[in-house]
Amino acid sequence: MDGLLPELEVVRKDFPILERTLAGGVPLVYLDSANTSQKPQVVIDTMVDHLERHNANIARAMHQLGAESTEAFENARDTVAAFLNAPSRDEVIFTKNASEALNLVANTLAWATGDLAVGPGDEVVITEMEHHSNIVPWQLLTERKGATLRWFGLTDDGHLDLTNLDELVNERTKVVSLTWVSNMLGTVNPVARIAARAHEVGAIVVVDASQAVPQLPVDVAASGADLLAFTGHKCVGPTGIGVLWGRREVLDQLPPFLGGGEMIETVRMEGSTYAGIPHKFEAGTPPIVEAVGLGAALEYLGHLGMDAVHAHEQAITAYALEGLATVPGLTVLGPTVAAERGGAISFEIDGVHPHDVAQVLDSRGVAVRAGHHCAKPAHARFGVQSSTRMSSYLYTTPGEIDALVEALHYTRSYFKLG
Amino acid sequence: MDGLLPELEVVRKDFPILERTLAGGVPLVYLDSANTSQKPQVVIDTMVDHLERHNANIARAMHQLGAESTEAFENARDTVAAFLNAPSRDEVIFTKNASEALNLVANTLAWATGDLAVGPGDEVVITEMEHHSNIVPWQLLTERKGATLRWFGLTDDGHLDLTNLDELVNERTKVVSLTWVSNMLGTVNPVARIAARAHEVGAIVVVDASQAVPQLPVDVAASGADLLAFTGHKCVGPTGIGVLWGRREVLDQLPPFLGGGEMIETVRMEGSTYAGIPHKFEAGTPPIVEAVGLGAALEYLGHLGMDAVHAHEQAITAYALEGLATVPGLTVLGPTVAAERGGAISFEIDGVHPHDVAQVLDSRGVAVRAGHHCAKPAHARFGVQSSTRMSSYLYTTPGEIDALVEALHYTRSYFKLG
Amino acid sequence: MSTELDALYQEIILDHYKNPHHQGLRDPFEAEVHHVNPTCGDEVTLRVHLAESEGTTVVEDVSYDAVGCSISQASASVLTDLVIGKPLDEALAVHQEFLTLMQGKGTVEPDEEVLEDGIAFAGVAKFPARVKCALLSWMAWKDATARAGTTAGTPTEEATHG
Amino acid sequence: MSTELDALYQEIILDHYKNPHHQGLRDPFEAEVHHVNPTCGDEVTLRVHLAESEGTTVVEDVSYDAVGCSISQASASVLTDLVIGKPLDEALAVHQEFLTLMQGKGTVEPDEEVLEDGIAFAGVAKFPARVKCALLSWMAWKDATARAGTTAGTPTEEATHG
Ligand SMILES: Cc1ncc(COP(=O)(O)O)c(C=O)c1O
Ligand SMILES: Cc1ncc(COP(=O)(O)O)c(C=O)c1O
Repeated sequence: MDGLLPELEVVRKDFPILERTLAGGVPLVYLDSANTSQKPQVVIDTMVDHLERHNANIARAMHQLGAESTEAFENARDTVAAFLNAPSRDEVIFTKNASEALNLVANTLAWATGDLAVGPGDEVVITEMEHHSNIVPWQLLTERKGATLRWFGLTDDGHLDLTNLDELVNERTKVVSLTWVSNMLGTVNPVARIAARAHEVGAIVVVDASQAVPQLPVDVAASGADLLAFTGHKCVGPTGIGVLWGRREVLDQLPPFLGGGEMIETVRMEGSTYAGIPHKFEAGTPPIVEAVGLGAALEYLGHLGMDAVHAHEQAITAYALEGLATVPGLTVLGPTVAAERGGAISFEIDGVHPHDVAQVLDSRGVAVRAGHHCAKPAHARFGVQSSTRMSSYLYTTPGEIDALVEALHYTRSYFKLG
Repeated sequence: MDGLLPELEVVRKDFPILERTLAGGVPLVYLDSANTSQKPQVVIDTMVDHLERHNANIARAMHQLGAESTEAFENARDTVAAFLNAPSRDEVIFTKNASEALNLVANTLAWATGDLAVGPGDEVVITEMEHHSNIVPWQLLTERKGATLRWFGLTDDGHLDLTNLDELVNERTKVVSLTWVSNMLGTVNPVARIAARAHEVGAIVVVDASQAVPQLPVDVAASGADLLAFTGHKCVGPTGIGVLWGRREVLDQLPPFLGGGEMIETVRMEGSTYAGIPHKFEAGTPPIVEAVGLGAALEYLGHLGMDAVHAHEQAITAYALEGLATVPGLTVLGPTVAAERGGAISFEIDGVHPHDVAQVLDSRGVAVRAGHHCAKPAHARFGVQSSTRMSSYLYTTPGEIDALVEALHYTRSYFKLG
Repeated sequence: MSTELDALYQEIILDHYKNPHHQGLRDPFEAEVHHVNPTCGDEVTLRVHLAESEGTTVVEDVSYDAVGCSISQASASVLTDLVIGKPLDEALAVHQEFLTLMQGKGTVEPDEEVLEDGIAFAGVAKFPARVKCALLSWMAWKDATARAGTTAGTPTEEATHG
Repeated sequence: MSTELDALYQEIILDHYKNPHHQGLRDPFEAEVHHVNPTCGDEVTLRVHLAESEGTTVVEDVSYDAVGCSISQASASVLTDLVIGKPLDEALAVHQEFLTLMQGKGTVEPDEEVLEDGIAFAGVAKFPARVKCALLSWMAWKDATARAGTTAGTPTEEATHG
């Protein structure tokens, strides 16, 4: 098959969990990578080495372990900056996950003054295909500040409906926040086009790149984003670490988020002044070993090459779409052309509830997700309450897609759908 | 020496980093545990096993790996609840560190309505010995809501000055937030007494237990705290994980903090409803492997016994205080009686700046902290700008204290102080 | 592997799923609640109608409208079979018995006398992720019953609660 | 280990530490800044006085008040020796040279012609945690000079900036 990662079997050996067998001795077929990705040995080993040999608090610790730990942590920031093509390493802020990164923005906007302040009459625009983590923060912000939340609708084939772009994004718009790649529909959104319109009216653009960074070459400088969030655990890194990248001018204007150690310049009981970016937004002991793990993860991806990872994803996705089309009564939600989408494919099967699909699949070792995938509004838009989602990644083989498709046929027969 | 952990040498073998040698082949003498503690092998191994064999997202993932990961994560919550003697596991909220836990409280109070609302005329009371992470959040809250920040002063011997307790904590007081054990002065504060007064006037009590949980048996139910925060990396757990415990009635009254996946009940574009505790405060993918690591850490501590850990700390602290007293020109900041304090001892040496002390010590493998230890106001109170701090933990030996004291004598001679 | 699966998807469960009993929302009722499983989005709207008969409170009717998987749907159906017509005390005892079974991680032996078709859910207790599905309507019933008790006789529309 | 340490604590550094040059805050000045090393709390308040002489700007005076370790104190003293009396262009070139030395992780060979006593800081570059100490007053001077440039002739009290 064209486009697969070269030496896929060798790559798979990097991921210890892929050797696991499950109940009944069934091998694992992991198709839940949009939920969280598996970790290569080098990420785990880097974290272990840090914990066993270099563990110390950072910045504040001046001894040798402290210097080593600080260097490892700050190197991870350099790695992230390079991976995203960020103009400056200071624009890379470590958070605990993508959700915190998005909330950091919405939350500090609630206290912003000047140009960025959000108040009555102002509008924030999101889309109907957002993950809850890019909906709820904006609901909280607009409710609390008396502003208005608006959103792009979706077309029947799972794209953003941009027919009212110019009306929706207007002089009242302060923020446009949207996902680059949908975790439910798979859709890849035209971020640059929407960003161009947003900038025309002076709005800032927040991009949720949680599903983009694992799958696509991401260049923040070229993306049109003013702020961009992603999460470590979906791109072969550990949990407990996420990233907010932001243009310096925007970050400088935002007030602090959490207060505490490391984010200060000076503290007196009567009042404090704050450090510059990135530290201003990193209160307390950061997720040190997690950042170090994320650095190793992005280096691993860089080594494979994001173009190659993307080509693999496209090849597997195309193959999966073909396979799914052979299952009677199966409907894919979202674009049915691989080129228009990422690797998460949600679908319904007539007559079997997604939980039950997932359960039967699981009994055959095939791990998929069932439910609303933290995208209830997108499900509601398509008149369904939940769906089954398969999501591949760089270690997914065509054979695993075959196993999925076969298990889906079996599911139908198990529930006596002929 | 009385009080030391039985089989201390065996315990030390649990911590791989303690075998490290530093530049020049010098063995590590780690006396910076109040900054971050070292990790036993069992914590590292538990994390590795999770990443290599059970890694999956939690709650939302219904497959076998998902069930395993969820169970490991939720077991960690049970472990924390049991360790703290929390009335309910639902009262245990995972955060990324203590700073986030404290900010969670201050931040949600900014949006609270009803009894907990903080506004003009209301007062928040802290102390002059707080870590910046328990100062800045309250400065931000009171500044933003037009309330007043007040604080307990300190006596010359490093205790809280409680002479004006009844005036300071009065009917206008909404929150009293204080540290249980000071990370700079070492002082153990009379939390229950202050909490009793706070409850008399209807204020809620927030306790920063970042230095208490590693060192003392902590019983939240008996402590007087309504909310209590600590951080994983100081109690032999990993970075990236902290805990907020809170009484259900208080947590139920607080509005949500970060919005996103897992903290919702239902999401529509027009508005959302939120899950009950603890999930209401855990937006997004939590620090899964970190919580699992923290669980292993607290089990490790429980296995040693917190009474034994505390006795060890007291013995080492007493021995260290004796040793430090032999160094000419050395002044300890804070109580000089082990029974009144925890294991962090900050001091000054006439004629040598703390950075220079730490540097010479480091050249001999002795790792201490120099600076303001994120407690600038406490330093200012004692008219110093910075200090050197040694901090021991359960793996510290009397021999390490000897090495410190010897290195301090050497420091004086290096800087030609006779 | 199919044996594992068959332990979960007992014939009885699939029957109730395909032909749910007492489905639909009916009048009269003293309390209506709406419960959601936030993890997967399964939902149930459930009404309770209690009546006084010879000094004891009786569960006159339980009606519901539910979206969800086979386990959650079948469980709602079995619930109604078990509680409708019973004195409230007895119904609550059945509820407790079902709860104990579901939270037993597969170690509790179900009592067919009490749980009737409910014993088919014994296999579900081994699948932690599905226990929530099985309990959704039971929790809703408990909640609605508590509310009906306090507002007995006055039909209400209750706020969403999970 | 003492050799490592001696490389850091060069005699020249300890001399400047004990007897700092140009210490104290003096008038006149066009800009005053206050810089802090947030990690350790070291602080410096620094004033710059520029003058025009035959068409070029000259660093007439740099005065300061600093609290900090031997490295940060000595570095302030060396800074003043190096820049006071120099044309601004030349002083900025010295600044750049010192910066390059400090950020070179110990790989840069210092030029004694340019840096004079400043070459003693070559050893500091090998201690990443101390580089900030050595640079504190240099960064403050750069900042103050930039501000003095824009407000030349009007002495100002500037806000804290780190
Ligand atoms: C007393 C005290 N409070 C709060 C903190 C903050 O902990 P963290 O940095 O893990 O958020 C610390 C440690 O840095 C501390 O010692
Ligand atoms: C598109 C999208 N945004 C945001 C998130 C939230 O990421 P996290 O849960 O790591 O905060 C996810 C994944 O859960 C996602 O797929």
